[in-house]
Amino acid sequence: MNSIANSKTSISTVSEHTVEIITDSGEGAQKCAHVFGQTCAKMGNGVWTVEIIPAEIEPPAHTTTSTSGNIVRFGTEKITNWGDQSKLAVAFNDQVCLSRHRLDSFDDNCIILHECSWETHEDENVREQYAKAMEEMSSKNYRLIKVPIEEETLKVVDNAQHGKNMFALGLLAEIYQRDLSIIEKQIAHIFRHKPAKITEINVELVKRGMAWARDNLKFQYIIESKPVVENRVVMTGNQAAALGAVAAGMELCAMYPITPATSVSHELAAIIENYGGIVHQAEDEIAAAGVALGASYGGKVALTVTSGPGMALKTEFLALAIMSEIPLVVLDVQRGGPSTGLPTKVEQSDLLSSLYGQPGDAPRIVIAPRSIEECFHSMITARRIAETFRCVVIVLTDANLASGVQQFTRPEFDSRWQQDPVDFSALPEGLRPYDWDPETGLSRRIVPGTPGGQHTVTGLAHDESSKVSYDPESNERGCRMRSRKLAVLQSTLLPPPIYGEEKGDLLVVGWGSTQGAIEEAVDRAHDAGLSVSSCQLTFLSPLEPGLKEIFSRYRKVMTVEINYSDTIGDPYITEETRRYGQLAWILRAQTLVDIDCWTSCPGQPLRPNDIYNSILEKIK
Amino acid sequence: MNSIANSKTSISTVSEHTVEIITDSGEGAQKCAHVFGQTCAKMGNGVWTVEIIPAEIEPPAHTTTSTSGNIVRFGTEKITNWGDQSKLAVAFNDQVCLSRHRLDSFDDNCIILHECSWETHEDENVREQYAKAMEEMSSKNYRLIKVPIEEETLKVVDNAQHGKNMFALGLLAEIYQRDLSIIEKQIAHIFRHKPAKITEINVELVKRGMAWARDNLKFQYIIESKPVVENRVVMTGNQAAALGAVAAGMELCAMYPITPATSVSHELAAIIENYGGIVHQAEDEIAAAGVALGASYGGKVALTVTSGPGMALKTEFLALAIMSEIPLVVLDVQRGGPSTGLPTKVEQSDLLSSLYGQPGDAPRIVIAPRSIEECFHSMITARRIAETFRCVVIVLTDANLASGVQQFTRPEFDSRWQQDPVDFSALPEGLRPYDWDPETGLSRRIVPGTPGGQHTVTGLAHDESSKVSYDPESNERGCRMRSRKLAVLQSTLLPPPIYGEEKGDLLVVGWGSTQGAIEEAVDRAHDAGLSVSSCQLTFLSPLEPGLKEIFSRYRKVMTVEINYSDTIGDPYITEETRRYGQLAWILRAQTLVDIDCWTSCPGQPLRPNDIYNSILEKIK
Amino acid sequence: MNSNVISLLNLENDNPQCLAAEDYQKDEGKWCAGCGDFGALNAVKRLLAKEQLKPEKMAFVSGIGCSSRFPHYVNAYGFHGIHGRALPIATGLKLARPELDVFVVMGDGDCTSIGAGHWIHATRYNANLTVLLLDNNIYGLTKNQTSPTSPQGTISNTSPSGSVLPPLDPLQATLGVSNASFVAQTADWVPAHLYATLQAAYEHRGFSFVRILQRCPKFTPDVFTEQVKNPDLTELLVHENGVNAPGLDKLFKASREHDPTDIDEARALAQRTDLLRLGMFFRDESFPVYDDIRTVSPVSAQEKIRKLEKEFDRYAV
Amino acid sequence: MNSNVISLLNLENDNPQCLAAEDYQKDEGKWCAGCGDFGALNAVKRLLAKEQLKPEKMAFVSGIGCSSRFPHYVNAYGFHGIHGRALPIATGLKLARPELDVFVVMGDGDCTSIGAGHWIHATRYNANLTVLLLDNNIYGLTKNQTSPTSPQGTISNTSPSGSVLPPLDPLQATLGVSNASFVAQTADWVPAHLYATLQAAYEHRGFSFVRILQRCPKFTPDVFTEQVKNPDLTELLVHENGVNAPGLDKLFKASREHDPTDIDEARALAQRTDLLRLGMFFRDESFPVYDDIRTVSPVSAQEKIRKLEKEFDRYAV
Ligand SMILES: Cc1ncc(C[n+]2csc(CCOP(=O)(O)OP(=O)(O)O)c2C)c(N)n1
Ligand SMILES: Cc1ncc(C[n+]2csc(CCOP(=O)(O)OP(=O)(O)O)c2C)c(N)n1
Ligand code: SF4
Ligand code: SF4
Ligand SMILES: [Mg+2]
Ligand SMILES: [Mg+2]
Repeated sequence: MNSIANSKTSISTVSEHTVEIITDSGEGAQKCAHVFGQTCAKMGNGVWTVEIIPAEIEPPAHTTTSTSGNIVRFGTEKITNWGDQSKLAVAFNDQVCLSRHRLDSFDDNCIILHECSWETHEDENVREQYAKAMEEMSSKNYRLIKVPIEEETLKVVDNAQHGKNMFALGLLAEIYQRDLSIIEKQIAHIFRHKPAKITEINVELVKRGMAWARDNLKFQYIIESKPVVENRVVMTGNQAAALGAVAAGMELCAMYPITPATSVSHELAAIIENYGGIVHQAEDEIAAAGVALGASYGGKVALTVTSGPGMALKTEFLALAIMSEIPLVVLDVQRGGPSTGLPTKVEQSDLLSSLYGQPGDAPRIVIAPRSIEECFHSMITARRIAETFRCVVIVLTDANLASGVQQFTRPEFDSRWQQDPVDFSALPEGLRPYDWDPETGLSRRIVPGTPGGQHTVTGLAHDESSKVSYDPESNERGCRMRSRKLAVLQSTLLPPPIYGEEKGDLLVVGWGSTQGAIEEAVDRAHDAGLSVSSCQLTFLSPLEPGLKEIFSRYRKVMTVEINYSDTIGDPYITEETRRYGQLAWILRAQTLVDIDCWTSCPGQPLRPNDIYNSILEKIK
Repeated sequence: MNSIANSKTSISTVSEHTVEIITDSGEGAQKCAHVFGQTCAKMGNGVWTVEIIPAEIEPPAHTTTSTSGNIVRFGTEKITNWGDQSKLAVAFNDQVCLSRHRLDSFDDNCIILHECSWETHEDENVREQYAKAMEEMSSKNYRLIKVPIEEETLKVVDNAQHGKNMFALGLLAEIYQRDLSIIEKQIAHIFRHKPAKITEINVELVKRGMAWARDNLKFQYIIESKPVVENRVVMTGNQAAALGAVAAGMELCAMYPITPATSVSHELAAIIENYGGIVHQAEDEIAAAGVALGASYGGKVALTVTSGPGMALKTEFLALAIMSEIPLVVLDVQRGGPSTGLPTKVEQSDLLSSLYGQPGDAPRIVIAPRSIEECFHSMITARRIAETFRCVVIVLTDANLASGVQQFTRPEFDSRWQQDPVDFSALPEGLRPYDWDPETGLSRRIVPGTPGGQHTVTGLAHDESSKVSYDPESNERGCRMRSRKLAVLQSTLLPPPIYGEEKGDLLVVGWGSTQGAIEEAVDRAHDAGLSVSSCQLTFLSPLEPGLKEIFSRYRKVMTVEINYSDTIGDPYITEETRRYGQLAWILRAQTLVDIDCWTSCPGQPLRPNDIYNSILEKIK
Repeated sequence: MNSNVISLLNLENDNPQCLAAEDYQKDEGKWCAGCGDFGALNAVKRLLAKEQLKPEKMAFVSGIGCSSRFPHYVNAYGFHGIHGRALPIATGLKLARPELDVFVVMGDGDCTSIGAGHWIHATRYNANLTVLLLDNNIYGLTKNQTSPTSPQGTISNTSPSGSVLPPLDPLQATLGVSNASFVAQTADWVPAHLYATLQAAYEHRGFSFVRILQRCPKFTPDVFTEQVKNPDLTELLVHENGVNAPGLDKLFKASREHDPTDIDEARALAQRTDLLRLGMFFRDESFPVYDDIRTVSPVSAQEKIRKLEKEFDRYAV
Repeated sequence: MNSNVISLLNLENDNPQCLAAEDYQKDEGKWCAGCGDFGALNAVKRLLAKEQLKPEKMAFVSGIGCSSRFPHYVNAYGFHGIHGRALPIATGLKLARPELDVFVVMGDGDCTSIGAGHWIHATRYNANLTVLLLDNNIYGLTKNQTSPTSPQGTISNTSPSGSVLPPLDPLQATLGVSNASFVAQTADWVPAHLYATLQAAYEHRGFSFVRILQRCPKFTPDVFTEQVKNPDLTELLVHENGVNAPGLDKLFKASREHDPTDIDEARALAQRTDLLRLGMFFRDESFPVYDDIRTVSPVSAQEKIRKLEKEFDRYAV
């Protein structure tokens, strides 16, 4: 690290920091944060980036609803979640700043670099609004530093709107001593399709930001980085899932646009044709499921990608896939519900519907990647399970993983990840389309094109030959065989690993994207001398084995989930009437252990500190 | 009772009998059974009738797939289910008879009156088929009696196809000494729109059947009846539900045809316009839900009626109703699943999807009538709850209740059952569309037309004013208030009544339509000296209170359900991997009691005897 | 509601008891600057003021999309529904409350893609609804995906190398449905025509389907630029029973007499792509209106019970 | 499969290696006696024999309904899907396996009611599918409910006092969709025409939509009786590029030259209700075929990995 701070500057070494860039929608915060995050990553820091997205396409500017931006958390070690409050913020106006303040996003001692021109704006209302915001924020110890962002930017460009973000980047680069050559490369890459001049101007702005900070700010932070020993990549969970689908050999993704899942298909649309595949944008989510199912029936294990309301629409088709035992992979990028709910925000409340959404008994596999890296690998696992077990595999990610950015070990590709070519060789004498192995329920799939294999698949109750049959024995056999596959899959799984001690006072159980935050909270509890461990589930249906035995080793067990549960002590809420977190409810049924839960559905990822506090509360 | 049996006839008095009329599809078994059942009911017997429906519209005649018919169980006391095997059958050919034999439908000593002409049919294949059927059935002690049904019928009409059923009715009338004058009235009623001649011919055929039986059969059964002290009606569950909807003041039923729910709307279509209402046949189940929701939003609590695959399609709209707190009543007449499954057959496997089908946290009310009588009353309850709690109420009946026929006490209508007229009076100052009472989550519904109440309902997260709001506090408040309503409703419920002793060795827990069969099995167990009780749940969400305490009074608890569960001891199935019956699963999560289950999904109602055997097994 | 403020611009209202166009505004429209949805909102508010509709006697029903935010911005009852399903909701509402004026606002994805089945059937039911299709040829809210009405070759996030299908024509598709009783096309950039078309739609008894060509500067800035710039690319359909807005003949040189009862010609005109055609393609007031034919007289609770008793007699044992 | 038995009636096959129409029968059709679905099945079997299609190289996809039982009765791969959703399944299958011949069989409820959205869009995609709409103007399988194509006044279980809407015309609706490339009508009671129409549909590259008027003696015994009895009520559309079946000119007096490339006339003819019209209403072979334009060359696993490595370089830290 090459420190260029001048002598009067106070330099603190910290293990990590969380930074926010907050602007009106359309002011380029994303780009600034993207380059900053990439630069941190390339310098060997752990990084996690989260988007702040406004509710409207183009909300009125300079209001508390217009906030758009990014949070970048970076540190010496691996960073697995967005952390707690921000330590430093760059805000382009008082109102976006205020909105974040109201959401309690800033640390009590947060340094807030904010545009100073509003204070002296010609419009009295604007000045007043500014003054009020400052007053409201004075309840905290924020260190509010005025920066002439616009003024400085205008020295380089005519329209500050398209430049302030790079000036801001310069401020950050100086404060955290980022490597300018890396920044330059990133900027050049972003504008590679534009005239070289654009890159130059942007770099110039960065440098101006750095200069201003050097001249005016009397602090810097050092966040050391570790030597990078392995090849790493950095991307969002949706990018990882899209690349995972390609790596898994999926050659058809049928989808209908829906936030926050759509970008998976954007990524795929951009590249899949190079891999012999296509993205089919269907007329609705029902058709998307149908097209994927038809393609899978034709021998390609296809993917459909959606979020809550789209999952609701696919309900009927999933049952058909399960009944006819046609492999299908469904990626549900969870958002806040119910109904249209919180379209851009994170929640983990599609678990129960993923497990039980279909009328009738419809066993299916549900897995939840726990990190952006697992978003990639889970697509490969999902495709393989779907094909081996002739079943539906639902992959549950969420808006947090979807748009979060993190590094992970670059995968070493394996050609076995790809789907095997369809076997069209003549069938063994007498082989039937559902020749279930009576032990395992498994059977060989017969794909159209196979000579002598003609049969008609149906969603009606059927026998081994796929003939419609309504007799009790056939129906019960079919149910049994479809159910058996789950038990067989479960027998191949290992008990989930425990993070922390193998026994103790409290076990925190999570699933999916909350792993990083939970483990960080557990670390904190451990440091505080508490006997707390955690365990993050990936398989939700079937559940990983050994849970009851694991739970028995702890005095208390609770789940932590981003969904709704009643609070005992609230009016009318008793042990008996309480509605639990979704995983807690399943685990109670499964293990009969009195599993408690701490859940919350703020439309944001959970913060380690909130989890830590819930631990303190429950361990009492 | 006026016995007209001649001297040589053996007359046995029995407390009940189960009779089957089985024919090719289209031979009029339904009419025969209908008149017979009605006559029994009018004579004061308890009656339960079940249809036997072939899988195809018009299956090939004289095969084992063509069986169409009815089972009539009747007795001295109230009859609550279809019972065990049949004691007597009238079969129009050997193949339909064989199909029932293969389904184990006949008692070992069943008397089978069957058409004799097939034995000597001119076609050798027919004779051979007949001989084979007789041989296969000889494994049982059936008393097979040949009857020249066709020959006798042809003495009255030219086309035996339209007459054999009445001759068969005559046979039964004689054997069970039914009151001919009642039969005559019933026949006259059926053919009231036809020329009087038709009634005459049919009565003539009945008389001929009676005469033949008198002359040729040497047995009669006496089934005493109790004096009828109350007004009673007799109908199917779907008729009861349709009338219940009218009695509840529902003025719009939006539906899309689907077996076995459609006949509810047929009943409604025939009468509802006389009650100021309409049936709207929508283009699909999604639109049906939408139209019902739109009408409810407009101030009429509307109904939508469907079955499994239709429920799947309504998934998204139900979430919108829950989120926007627009009352809606959904009747799901359950059939076998998953997917198209067993369209005409009973199953109880939509419980989990009814409870958890929606992505996101979407609390709703689920109730399951336990008898045909309750099919009527549950519609009134459902409408009232939906309106009071501004919520979705799902009523779960099934194919067993739908087409079963039973008497029940004629309801005394109460004008308070009807929906109150919409209150369009000006709103209290400042009243907001979701002015949730923070204790109960209840709020006053503002219906379009109310001056000053203009607001926009939305499926997005919203605040009390129905404004879209994505802040954590609003989202969590909304979730809390919608959830709270369930706890409040639960606080108004009583613990479910126990059938039998208040404590003991085994408690059998059922839900919905299985009540009759379960209680009959419990009676049998009680008679055999076993300490078994049962408890039939109506409220599934929220569950009735006190369950854990109730369960604690029994050594073992098990559910009995018509759905799928794994059997411990089957390959790969352990305590840990077992998938439970749907109610059992919920109760385990709710009470943490180790609840066992005995379930089966044969596409038929459960038989008391099978339940009894499961009791013997579990009580060990 | 500030019913005392009368806009000077609103020529229809010079009576202080009247509601002005602004009085029909609820929240401020939150669309991008230059979004054609603003034009539609303004025309609607003018219409409401012209007709002096009581805010509580109207409902605006929509699906999901930028355009479907519409109900939030109108001082009326509103139902911001789910994607593609505005029409069933509106149909149900109209059946329950035929006395309300019910407007439906949909986007092109909302109506012609996920909502296509409902669109066909709602057209067929011909309930008395005023239906606005805000067609920007793109998915706006979800940020730039191809829609069924996107021109072939559209570069979007889901068709990065250009969309492959010719666009669906919502007019032709609606005209293909038996019972279609009112089909018109207008554009957000011709406010007078837009207003006149909405007026005609509102007056029509039945399902009045208005396709509004709507500019989306954010994602499809180019689709209508030619037509906006050059009025000669547009032909007005005129007829004494059609859409008639004063002054348009000055703006548009091309106009064509088209009798809106001529369904064959309506289809033939919709088929032609030489010019953009604005106006009333088809209207037939003789078709049965669903809420009319399904309206049954109300029955009192007492009367219902009396009838139920008789009904139960049929089932008496 | 009894490929050695050659039906004497099957004139196309006199080569003992060939498959006869009977060889394409799987289970025996289980429809009511006199059901028009038998006629469609027979015509299809004849076509398959004529074309000598390999049973394993074909798939029949259907929804739910009496008509949708079809795949069970054909010696081919079959997919008896869910109600209304045959077209998405077939589209997916065709995308995955363009080399297969894919036939789609739907009922009128299946296609035009619950499946309406898919129908519109599948028409638009124009995948190379041969599509049979078995239109008996009623819901058969669920036992007598009104369908969108039921004539106004139909007495059914859901419209006991007569249905209130004029029927939807599947031809006109399909013709309303841009990209519709083949639209024809035939009837189960004119086997020669039915066969010739299916032949033309099969030969057409693209989405060939054939509406087959289908008798349902069980629930709509009367809807086509007039036309069945009196051939003068039918007009054949003839053209050298249309459907041409030998001998029909003797049966039907009325015939009309109609050029199937003339879309305006096609619509105008579909609009007229004076006579029943059988024949090809429209065909255009020039429209892009979805499975053609979406076909991409296969890439080997090794090659994919090579490309993935490059892809990942973009994300490398
Ligand atoms: C069931 C469902 N699927 C998808 C979405 C996501 N979605 C919201 S709006 C929209 C399309 C918007 O396009 P359009 O209807 O043309 O309206 P515009 O935004 O252009 O006005 C989509 C796909 C959703 N909310 N619900
Ligand atoms: C989602 C769903 N809704 C409803 C049904 C019930 N259903 C089965 S077939 C059918 C309609 C049959 O009519 P049609 O499509 O015209 O075919 P037909 O039987 O007349 O050949 C219906 C409503 C179903 N199986 N699935
Ligand atoms: S994205 Fe397009 S349609 Fe949406 S508000 Fe912006 S300009 Fe309007
Ligand atoms: S009900 Fe009608 S359509 Fe169905 S099989 Fe019978 S005749 Fe054919
Ligand atoms: Mg749009
Ligand atoms: Mg039909």
